[in-house]
Amino acid sequence: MRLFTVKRHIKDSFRSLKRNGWMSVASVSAVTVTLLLLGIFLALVLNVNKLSSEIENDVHVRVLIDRGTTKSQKQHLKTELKELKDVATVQYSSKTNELKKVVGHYGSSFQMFSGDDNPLNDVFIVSTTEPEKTITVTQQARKLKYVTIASYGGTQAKQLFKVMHTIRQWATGFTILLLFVAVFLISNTIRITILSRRDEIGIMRLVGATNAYIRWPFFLEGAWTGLLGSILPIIALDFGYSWLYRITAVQLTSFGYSLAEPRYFLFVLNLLMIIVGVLIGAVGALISMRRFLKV
Amino acid sequence: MRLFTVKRHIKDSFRSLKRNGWMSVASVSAVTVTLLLLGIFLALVLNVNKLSSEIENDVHVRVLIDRGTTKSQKQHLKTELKELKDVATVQYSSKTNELKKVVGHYGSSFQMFSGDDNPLNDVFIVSTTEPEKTITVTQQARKLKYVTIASYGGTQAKQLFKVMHTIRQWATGFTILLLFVAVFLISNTIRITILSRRDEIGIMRLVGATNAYIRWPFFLEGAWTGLLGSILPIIALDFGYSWLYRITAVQLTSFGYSLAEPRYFLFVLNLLMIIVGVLIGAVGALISMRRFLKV
Amino acid sequence: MIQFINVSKKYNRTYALREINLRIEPGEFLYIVGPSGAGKSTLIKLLYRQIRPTSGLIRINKFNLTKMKNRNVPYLRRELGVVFQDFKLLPRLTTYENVAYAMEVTEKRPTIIRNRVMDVLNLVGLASKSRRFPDELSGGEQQRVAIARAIVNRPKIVIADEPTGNLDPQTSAEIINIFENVNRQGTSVIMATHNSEMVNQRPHRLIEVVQGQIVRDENKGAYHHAAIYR
Amino acid sequence: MIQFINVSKKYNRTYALREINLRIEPGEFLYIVGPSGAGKSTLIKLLYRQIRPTSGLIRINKFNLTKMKNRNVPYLRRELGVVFQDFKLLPRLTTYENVAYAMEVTEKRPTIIRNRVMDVLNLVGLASKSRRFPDELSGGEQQRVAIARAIVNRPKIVIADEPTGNLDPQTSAEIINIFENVNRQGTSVIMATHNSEMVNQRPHRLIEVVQGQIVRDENKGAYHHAAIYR
Ligand SMILES: Nc1ncnc2c1ncn2[C@@H]1O[C@H](COP(=O)(O)OP(=O)(O)OP(=O)(O)O)[C@@H](O)[C@H]1O
Ligand SMILES: Nc1ncnc2c1ncn2[C@@H]1O[C@H](COP(=O)(O)OP(=O)(O)OP(=O)(O)O)[C@@H](O)[C@H]1O
Ligand SMILES: [Mg+2]
Ligand SMILES: [Mg+2]
Repeated sequence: MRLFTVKRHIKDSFRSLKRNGWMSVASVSAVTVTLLLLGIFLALVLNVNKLSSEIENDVHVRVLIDRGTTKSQKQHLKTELKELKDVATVQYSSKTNELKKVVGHYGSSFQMFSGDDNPLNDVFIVSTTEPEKTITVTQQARKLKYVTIASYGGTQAKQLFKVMHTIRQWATGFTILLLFVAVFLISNTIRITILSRRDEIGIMRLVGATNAYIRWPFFLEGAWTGLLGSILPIIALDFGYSWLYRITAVQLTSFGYSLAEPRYFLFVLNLLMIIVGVLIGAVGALISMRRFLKV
Repeated sequence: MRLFTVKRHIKDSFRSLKRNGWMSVASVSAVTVTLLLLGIFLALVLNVNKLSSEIENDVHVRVLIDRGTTKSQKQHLKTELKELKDVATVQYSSKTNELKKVVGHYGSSFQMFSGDDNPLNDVFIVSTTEPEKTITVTQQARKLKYVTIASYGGTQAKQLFKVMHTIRQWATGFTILLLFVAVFLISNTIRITILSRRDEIGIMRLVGATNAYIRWPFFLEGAWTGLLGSILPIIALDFGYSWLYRITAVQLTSFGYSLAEPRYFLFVLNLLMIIVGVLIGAVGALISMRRFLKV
Repeated sequence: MIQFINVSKKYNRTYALREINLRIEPGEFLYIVGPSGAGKSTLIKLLYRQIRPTSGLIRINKFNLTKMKNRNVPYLRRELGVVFQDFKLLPRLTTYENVAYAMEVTEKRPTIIRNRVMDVLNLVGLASKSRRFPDELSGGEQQRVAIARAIVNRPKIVIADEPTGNLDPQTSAEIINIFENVNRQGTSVIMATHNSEMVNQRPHRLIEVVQGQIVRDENKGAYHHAAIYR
Repeated sequence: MIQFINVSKKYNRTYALREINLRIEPGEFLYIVGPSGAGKSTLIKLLYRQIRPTSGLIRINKFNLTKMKNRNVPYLRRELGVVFQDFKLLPRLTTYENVAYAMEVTEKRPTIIRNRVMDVLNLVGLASKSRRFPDELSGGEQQRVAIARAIVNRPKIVIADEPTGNLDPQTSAEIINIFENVNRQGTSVIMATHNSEMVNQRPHRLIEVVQGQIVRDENKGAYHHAAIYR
């Protein structure tokens, strides 16, 4: 293709976008709304996924230390625990500290056990690199010296894994659905606009334009439509998310969680929105035209 | 309007729907996909709301009974508790039973306290008519005789309320957003199809048709488009949801929860989808035409 | 009665019509001739109020077109039957339906419509093509559908913009016969045309428009262009 | 050279053309006349392969239209310049752009296009209206844009379907002059027309189509219809 033909196609596509007036506005705004929905939903789903992983990661192995274990023995145990496969961190919690937690959960009737009456053990709280590894780590920890017992919450933790797994499955399923819906709605809009221009395409064929020549401007116009349609939702999402990130930071941190850090997260999301918009706009145009290029 | 004119409008609207061929298919399928998304999402949100309420309802007031209270005294306390405002149910849990729960949560180091060593109290577990009432009920219970202490989980319960509240807020916000998106996308599709028929409307005006006369068939055609577009998503949702309800019944019941019962729930959802489809289809057509009825 | 008083029509910066004064009595037969782009169609579009004049006054019977509200325009148009230069058939309606539509909008009874539509289709020789869509008709056939639609309501005024441009002389003669019959029953006929043969052999009042102005208004005027094809 | 061998075209159940045999040599000037609905446009649509014949063979120069693949059709059409009966202008392009488009598709250089387009617009008298959109032009002006587009590529064959239907005699004469000039430079011209005056005063080879069949093929044929308007 000659350079001036390339220029012509680009010029033609802009001209057509401009002169189609309300039709262009309508299809750009359809893309806008669809991508806005997709963007907000993706941001939500990705954070739900992140949060559910973090919640899973809150499942720890509790290693009860034999009563009467000395400080250096504890240190030794800690090192051993750290050297186990899949162990991420090991934290110490004294029995006094543990009693406080019990009182927090079960009321002050336990207050009487303070000091030497405290029936609880000192504890190492071991977190694993992956939530699913807690089980094997627990089994390995049980075999170590100075360990009374090691547990990870048993059925409760298993249920939590299950719930979180279900949530993520649903979120993923819904994301795929929404992606399909977005693709369909955008390409369907493009299809209607091209359907309404079939006479035009027919005339182009009649005056000797090849199919390739006709296709290019429509292809580009579809791409611009997608591109223009992704501007507003990207701006809205970027500002909205950054704002949300800021105002929820304090609250969520108090739970020990946080939303995905905006910078990289938004970059990926924006890229995805542009790609969906431009690709579906352009390819949708090509596919919709096929039928009218036969005469 | 004469009867034969009414018939004419109806006939014209069907004829136009048929003869617009692919354009009709495209707009009906846009409605279909939009309503499918809306339906699935509404089903999800309504169930999330239901579940979150049920989880909130799991917050109870724990009334610790003084050690050494006799059976008949306990019976008296139970009656008193039941008579408190906003109390729904009162359940008894012996200290042996309570200890089992503690062992379940905190490991077997508590096993040694079985029998008379058990440091725990017998407990009445009081559930309130509304989760928010737990606080006042707790305060009232504290004043009763034989009550060591009454508590509702304090900050923990408050946090749960907050989390559930946040989830419901988000779900509601997202529902409203999706409703707007659905309305916009459907009316936008209708707008594009009408935009592509502006010449037709112009000719109708030129041969002496009044605006009202022109509007009716377009209005009806919009309504049929919405109606046709709601058939598939309704079928899909009804079957899909009933199926989901059946397969999740066992699993969820084990947690003590359940999805909304399909019969009434689906009826409301279906009605909503039809209303959105038909109303937006018909009204969207009217609004989109306005501009072309001026010459 | 149709009356134009000092009517001008400007598109952007150029005048399509300039200070037109014209009076057409009920029952008249009027040719409008003039070169391409002279303003004939503009004058006709003003008559059925597709466009409004830039200045001046237009009256048709009881209607004052300059002051008329948009919502009353349909009632004006029902007194007119118009053959548009580009036909303006509804593409998704058949021949029959296109003609019937113009009657349906006036809320006539179905049986009356059925008979009358088949009558006019017979008149223009298209009864056998009543179920065809416009894009399944030849150019001349489309033009005749447009003519049938213009006369189907027995309007008080028939306005035809180049109604024989796509018709052979034989068919054109049949069409002018139809218009003259309609005219004999008291309907005014206003026809913009380039068909010099027709104008010369069936003389009627003729106005010639050149560059937006009426340069000639003769009672049995002829189309002057003496053998320009030489 | 154009050749039709036993060509028939059937729409649904009715024949629009029946067993047509025709041979047109390079450089010929051919009128096609006949009543409305006779099959003239059908014959022309077959030439630029908007439609395919039901049976028979059509050849144009090196192209066999009956066997031709869809993707080669544009190259046939570039050797033809066609004036469509309904103009077929692109509604969202200006006069200039409509004419230029036919050149752009052949990937000519911008400077060449600019000069040539303005030349042909001058030729048809529309240079001053080059920035108008089709719906801002009169019927005759639109028709002249279509004519300009048909000749802009200096095609080997010019095909015109009723190219003077919306033109006054003066402008029609200018247009036939253009076609004759083009023809003198070796281009074949095929013109379907109802303009009897033109056919009779500028005689060329003439074929008459009636009910889908060629009933007459004369070298300097005249349009017979002797004063039918009487
Ligand atoms: N919408 C418009 N915008 C700008 N100019 C216009 C518009 N419509 C018509 N014109 C111009 O007004 C002039 C008169 O147009 P009109 O259609 O009345 O001509 P006409 O006499 O009907 O010609 P023809 O015989 O070719 O149909 C022409 O020069 C035309 O270019
Ligand atoms: N797509 C179609 N489907 C069915 N019939 C058609 C179709 N196109 C044309 N015809 C019929 O074929 C016949 C020939 O049509 P054609 O357009 O060739 O006539 P024509 O000679 O050009 O007439 P005119 O002078 O009115 O333009 C007509 O009777 C017409 O009704
Ligand atoms: Mg005109
Ligand atoms: Mg024809």
